[in-house]
Amino acid sequence: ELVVPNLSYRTGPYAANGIPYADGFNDYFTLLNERDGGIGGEMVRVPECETAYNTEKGVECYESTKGDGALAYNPLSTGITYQLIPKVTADGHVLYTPGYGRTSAANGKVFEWVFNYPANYWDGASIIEQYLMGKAGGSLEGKKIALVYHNSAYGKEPIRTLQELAKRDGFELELLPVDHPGQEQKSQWLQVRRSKPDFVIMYGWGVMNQVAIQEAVNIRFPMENFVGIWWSGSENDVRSAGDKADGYTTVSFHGTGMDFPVYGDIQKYVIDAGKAAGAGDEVGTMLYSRGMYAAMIISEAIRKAQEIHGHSAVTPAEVRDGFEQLDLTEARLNELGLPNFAQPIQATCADHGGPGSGLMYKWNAADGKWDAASDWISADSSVIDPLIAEDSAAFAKENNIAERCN
Amino acid sequence: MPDIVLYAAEVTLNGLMAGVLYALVALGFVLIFKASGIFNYAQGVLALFAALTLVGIQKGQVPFAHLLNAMTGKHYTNFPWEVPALVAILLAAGVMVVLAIIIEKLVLKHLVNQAPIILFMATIGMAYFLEGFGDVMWGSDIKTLDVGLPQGINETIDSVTYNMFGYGFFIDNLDIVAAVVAVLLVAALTVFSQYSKQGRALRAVADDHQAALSVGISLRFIWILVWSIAGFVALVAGIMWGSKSGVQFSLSLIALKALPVLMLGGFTSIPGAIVGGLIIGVGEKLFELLIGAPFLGGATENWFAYVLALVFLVFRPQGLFGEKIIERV
Amino acid sequence: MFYREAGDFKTSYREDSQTFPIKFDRLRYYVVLAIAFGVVPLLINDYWANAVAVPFLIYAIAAIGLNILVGYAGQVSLGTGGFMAVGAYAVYKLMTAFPEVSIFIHVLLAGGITAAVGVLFGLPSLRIKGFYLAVATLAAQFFLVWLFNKVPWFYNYSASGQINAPERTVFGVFVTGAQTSAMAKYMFCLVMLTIVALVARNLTRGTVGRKWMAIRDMDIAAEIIGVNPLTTKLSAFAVSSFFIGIAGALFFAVYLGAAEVGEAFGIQKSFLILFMVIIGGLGSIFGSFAGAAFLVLLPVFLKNVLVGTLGWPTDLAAHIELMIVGGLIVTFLIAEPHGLAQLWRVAKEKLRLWPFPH
Amino acid sequence: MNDMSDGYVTADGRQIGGVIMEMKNITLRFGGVVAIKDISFDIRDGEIRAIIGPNGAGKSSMLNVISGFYIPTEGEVMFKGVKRGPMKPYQVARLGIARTFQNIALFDGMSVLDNIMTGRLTHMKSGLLAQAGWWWTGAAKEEDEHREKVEKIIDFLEIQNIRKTPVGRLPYGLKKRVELARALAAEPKLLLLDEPMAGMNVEEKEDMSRFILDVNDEFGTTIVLIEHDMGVVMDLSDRVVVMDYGKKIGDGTPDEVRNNQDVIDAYLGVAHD
Amino acid sequence: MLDAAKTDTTLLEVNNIEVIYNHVILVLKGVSLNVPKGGITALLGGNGAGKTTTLKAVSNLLKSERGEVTKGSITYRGERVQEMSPADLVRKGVIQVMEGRHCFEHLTVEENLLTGAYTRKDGRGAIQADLEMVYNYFPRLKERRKSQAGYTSGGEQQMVAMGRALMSRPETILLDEPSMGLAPQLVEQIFEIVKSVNENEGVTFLLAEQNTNVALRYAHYGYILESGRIVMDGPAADLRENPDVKEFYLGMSDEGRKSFRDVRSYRRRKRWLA
Ligand SMILES: Nc1ncnc2c1ncn2[C@@H]1O[C@H](COP(=O)(O)OP(=O)(O)OP(=O)(O)O)[C@@H](O)[C@H]1O
Ligand SMILES: Nc1ncnc2c1ncn2[C@@H]1O[C@H](COP(=O)(O)OP(=O)(O)OP(=O)(O)O)[C@@H](O)[C@H]1O
Ligand SMILES: [Mg+2]
Ligand SMILES: [Mg+2]
Repeated sequence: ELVVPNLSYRTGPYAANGIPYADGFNDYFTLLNERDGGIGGEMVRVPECETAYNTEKGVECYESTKGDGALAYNPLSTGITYQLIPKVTADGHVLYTPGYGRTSAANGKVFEWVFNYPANYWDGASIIEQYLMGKAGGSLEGKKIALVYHNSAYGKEPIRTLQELAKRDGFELELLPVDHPGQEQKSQWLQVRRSKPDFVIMYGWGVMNQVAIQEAVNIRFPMENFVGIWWSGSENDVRSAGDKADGYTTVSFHGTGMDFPVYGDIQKYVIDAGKAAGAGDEVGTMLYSRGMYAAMIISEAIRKAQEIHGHSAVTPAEVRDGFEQLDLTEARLNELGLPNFAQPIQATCADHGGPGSGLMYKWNAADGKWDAASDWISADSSVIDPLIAEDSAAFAKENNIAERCN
Repeated sequence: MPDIVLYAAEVTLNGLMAGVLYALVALGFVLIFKASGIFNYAQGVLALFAALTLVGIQKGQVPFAHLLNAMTGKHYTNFPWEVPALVAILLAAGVMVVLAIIIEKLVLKHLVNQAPIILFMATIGMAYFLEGFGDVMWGSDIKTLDVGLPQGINETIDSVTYNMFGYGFFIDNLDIVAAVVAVLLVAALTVFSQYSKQGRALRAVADDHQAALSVGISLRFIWILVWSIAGFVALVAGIMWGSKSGVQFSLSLIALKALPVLMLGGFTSIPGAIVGGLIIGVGEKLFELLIGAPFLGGATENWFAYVLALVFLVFRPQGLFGEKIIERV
Repeated sequence: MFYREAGDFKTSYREDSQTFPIKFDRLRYYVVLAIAFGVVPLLINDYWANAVAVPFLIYAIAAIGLNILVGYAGQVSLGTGGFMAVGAYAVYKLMTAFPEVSIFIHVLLAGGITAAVGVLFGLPSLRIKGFYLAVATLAAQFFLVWLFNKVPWFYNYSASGQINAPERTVFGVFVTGAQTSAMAKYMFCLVMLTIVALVARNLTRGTVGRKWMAIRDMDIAAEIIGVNPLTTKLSAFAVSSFFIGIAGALFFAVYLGAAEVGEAFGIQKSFLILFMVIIGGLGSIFGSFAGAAFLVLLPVFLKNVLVGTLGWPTDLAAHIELMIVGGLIVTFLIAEPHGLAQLWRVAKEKLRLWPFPH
Repeated sequence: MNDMSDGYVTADGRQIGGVIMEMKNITLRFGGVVAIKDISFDIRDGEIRAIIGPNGAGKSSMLNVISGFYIPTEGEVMFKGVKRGPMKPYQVARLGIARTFQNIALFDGMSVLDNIMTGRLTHMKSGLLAQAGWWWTGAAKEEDEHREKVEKIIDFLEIQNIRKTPVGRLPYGLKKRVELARALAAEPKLLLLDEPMAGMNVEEKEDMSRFILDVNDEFGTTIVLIEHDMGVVMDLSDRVVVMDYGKKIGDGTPDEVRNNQDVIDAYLGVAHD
Repeated sequence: MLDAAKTDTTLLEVNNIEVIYNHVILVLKGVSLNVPKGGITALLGGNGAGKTTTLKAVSNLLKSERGEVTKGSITYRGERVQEMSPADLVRKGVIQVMEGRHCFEHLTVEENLLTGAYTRKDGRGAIQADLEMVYNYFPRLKERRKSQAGYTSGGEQQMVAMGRALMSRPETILLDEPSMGLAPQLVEQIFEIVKSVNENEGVTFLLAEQNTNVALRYAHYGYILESGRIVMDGPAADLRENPDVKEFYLGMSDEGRKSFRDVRSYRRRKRWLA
């Protein structure tokens, strides 16, 4: 039996986002169990633990599940991730944080137990910038970009990157912080209305997203010029603004929508069998797909570990090897029923960060779905790699960590 | 006119509008405080619960669907009907009255004559309970709330001001509706509490539970009455805020925006709620514009509202319109 | 029948005013101490330390601190989260600036710094009273959180804005950082709690405590009797913040290890600790312990029962857990508004009379 | 009366000293309400001085002026011959002026013993740090010393058996007694009593009278007494000030006051025996 | 003075009640009394005897102080009232004037009086008329009608509390220490008011009083309560002649009233004074 705890949140201020993610995560493992009899013949158990997006509860969940032979953790919270990094390092568990968490964990030389491929916050900023550059006709010179961000560690992540990019590409960056929870954003949007930026980038979470999109609609900011990071791009965020949100764009590091063969299996083995984690109405949505993506990566890493070590009941340490040598090819994705759902990943000892690429989705209000608005875009590693090296070096120094992989 | 002045004028107007929205929430607090000396922390959750109920009724959701499904293994979600907005609002108001009756019966009745802080804590307990209850009853996903209120920029104001100053002011239609509703509510409630017999009884209860009992005021009736009204006010606030952000847990946090308003206007004054709201709304927006954003890195609104209220309080410890705190020996 | 004061005569005022005047109580108290210091450390594992014991000890410190302010001096504060943040950031700055100084001293200094901040935010209490003051203290809460979030100096310019506790030892044993053993964490916090509880007890049983209580019960009369409201209120703020600062420092350095201010020290924390104080019993040190234990254990317990034993879906369990916690709080307040401590006292009073009613 | 510059001898032969407190042309207004109108009188060392008058006459307000809680709108308060500047009530308390309150102002959450111990505040020295140390810093020792004095007062007022009871639970009359104990614990020079016997039956009033007389007698404590029971006032006091509607309408020995026609009209109704 | 015709029906009957506070403190240990219709009944006793508790037990105000009647019964017009709310009782005509004033501090004097008429349904005119009646009884209140009650003097507050009760047009008034803190002529006045209300409006009174002297002059019947038990009862005239009552409650000895100054001499002097 393989144990992959799901530290989820279905209550609290971010429940609306936590639910579809957790459902996707659970349903994918249920699918593996029901259809394939688990991974490599071992059934997967996914004990769920409610964190309410609260770090203390997150720690409690970690402590209560870790004795159970847990193979990997995916808490979907940057705060909890920071708590867990030292703990998993000491205890020997994998912490997998796709698209969130500590960005510099992409450096496997310092962070042995943490993986955040395929992309991180800084990648996201770079991808969005490149997309906007394309929209602006190839150059952002003299343009103005406003960043509306959640005034927390998470929201502040892209600032450094964007500042570097602004210097290089000659655009002006305007910072507009929004305090938790973000119900009142009049000041920020009046400011946007006045300073008329060409583009607005959003790093938000929870209710802040909905209010921001609504306010942008209200001031008639052109939706195509309003781009959110992947955490600001779920159906929930755009729906409450109605038709006017049409055109709002978000970046994602995986596909979404119902066009993937795997959904047929999920429908058949999970939902119709009455084994779905949720009501079944979230299947194929952005956050559901993301939860499923995380589950898929973890299961592939486990498979890899089984392959490397030659037995099916793998240990947490062996799963770490699986993560580190993960080789997710296009062919494998096709096999999984997820063609072009994600970019191939070839992890190494040093590279825990993946390709750092994403694609843009535009909200189609009429059909109520996300339409792809670009092909895969890769982050500009020349800007991001030095930042990662700097931050991880600082962490290594603070914690007396010797670099690996040399 | 210089640009910054025009802009400041626009920000001020929007501040006024935001203030009205805060006042809507603060009103609920004032009512209950006035009638029982209870600082009702659950007011925010009440607004959430009211909005959830409204949406649930409107969309024909099956209450407790999740619980039922978990127990029976079925898949209930919705009834095959939708309810017109107005009817749904009336039904939701009815639910709030029922809730008031239950709260009186299960909680308040047993806490007559207790210290204010105990009552305050009881309302926090209630807030927890209601939050969980609302989730179980209606689910914790985001719901869009649409009762047909206009939203978005008001074209008339935009074009009029554009013609006058060459700069169109932005005022949200929803805010205008909220302002009208708030003013009506405040006027009605002020008349009720100052000039009616029930209003007088309500203030008596706030002063001294026991003495009120001894002259034959039925605490039960007064409390049900006020909590029902407060529930209705919460419903109105829930509609306004919910239209903007969808209905979800965070809606209950608007209470935090109302507290400085309450403090500044005075816990016991209905007109104080609106005046306090306006001052806070304008104050925090202007501060953010003129000092917060340019010099302090922004996002100052949350604390500034409190600090502003605090400064007022140092000069008037009972708030602008609150009843003077009687200090005698 | 053995629970009696009869036969337990006091021959001096000192004996009469001691903490546990009844022999049996005194005995029980020593037994508890012995278990806490001698038995628990040997049995404790990661789960119990991190999920229950350490948070309990730290919250108990914070609750004692807040109880001094609210329960003894009658000044309701909702700024506890903010003050804990001061403690946390102070200890972080001290730990990184002076790595060679003992963490023990840093924690105490962090308490001292918090005390200073507390006095500053306590100044309005001279004019503002009751709920107005309670709401006013939220200004401290929001301002402090904003400040620590905004000024990079506080988090040593780290890219993420998070603070991470470096590794520190006491007598060569790690007490902070990832390598800390469950036992070390537990013992460090336990020692701190014991000191704090002792000091709090001493302060509250003498003149200082009486001044606080006098201001609480009737401030005007107290002033006419000769209590200086300025120094009395501010001393309450200082002492309370001192303890809360220590709790914040431990919470960050020993318990969490890494923290982000808005998340770890938000307004929810303020409410949580106020809850502990009130459920436990205002104006009772024992109550602070009881309240902290209750509110740390209850959710863990409920979660284990609902999810672990009954196997409910986590979200349903979480919602019902909220309902139960809320419902229990209300039930408790109705049953005994003066908290667990009073419940305990009444039980003892009954026991003393038992088996004869009245 | 003001001609007796160096005291006088009372009817029962006690020697009364010089003026220790003098109220000069005190006026006190609250918005439109004039609570005290241009009143002057003095209090002499060792005497029992009563203030009487109908309800709302301004008696309690006068006491509040003396104890520094109200600042008079006009006029001045002379204490031991010097003008008392604007002072906070707690500073006045440190001058040796203690009082009881008309609407009992005990600290409800504290035990009787603790309430009385607060009375000794002005005499206790150990500060915050000393308190924190308790045994090693001597705070415990100081506490014991004061406790001993307080116990004497407890014995004196015969409230031993309720020592540990929270005052909130006590019946009215006992509360009044505890209040007196708290005031006595301060070992005041000047003791202000605002209706100490309201709500008591005759037996209890007798007890209270005895306490008041004993305090006055043994320690030479000067006492200002407000009381509506004419029997008590006439029997206990040496001199009486009579107020009506904020004005002084009489001042003199009980006998003088009793026969003053203004006083009879305004207050007594019928001449008291 | 004692009108036999009025007193043959018992209005209020308290039957052997026990009251416990906070689940542990036993205060009343079996108190029984009868209040006849149209009479003035006095409840006398020292501090802490349980007078207030008895009155609150009748008016059902104990619950809000965490007290409860654990034994015995209370009937009004033969109907058990223990389960009724205080408001129901007021509607039935029983109102209590609480000890220690209990005014609504933030309401003006006049608003305080008007709350007394809360349960009345007989229209504005009648209420206005009664307001005038109360002002007639207490002219001082008319002067202060617009002041917040919290700022009036102790005696004025007592008048407000009395006036407020009269405003409800009650059948029975439970008066707790009406004379406390009132100037002598006002005490007489209040009792005169009690008497005239009793005689003219036929209102029944049950009053707890410390001022035994006045109480027994105006009451028809008296009960003496000591530490939770009735120790003596009888017509007021008889009680006044009882030597023990004279000694302990009236302060009279054979040679008339003794001086408060003299009490000291016959009591033992305290140890610490020696
Ligand atoms: N703080 C205040 N604000 C307004 N009016 C006040 C204040 N204090 C007292 N008064 C008024 O001043 C007058 C005198 O009040 P005071 O309490 O001194 O009367 P008193 O002589 O003690 O009467 P009693 O015998 O009834 O206690 C009263 O009419 C009272 O209403
Ligand atoms: N809320 C309470 N909790 C506990 N004990 C109480 C409470 N109220 C009263 N008691 C106790 O009940 C007893 C009777 O009190 P009660 O107030 O009835 O006396 P009383 O006869 O009215 O005295 P007084 O003349 O002083 O008003 C007292 O010993 C008192 O300590
Ligand atoms: Mg007075
Ligand atoms: Mg009484």
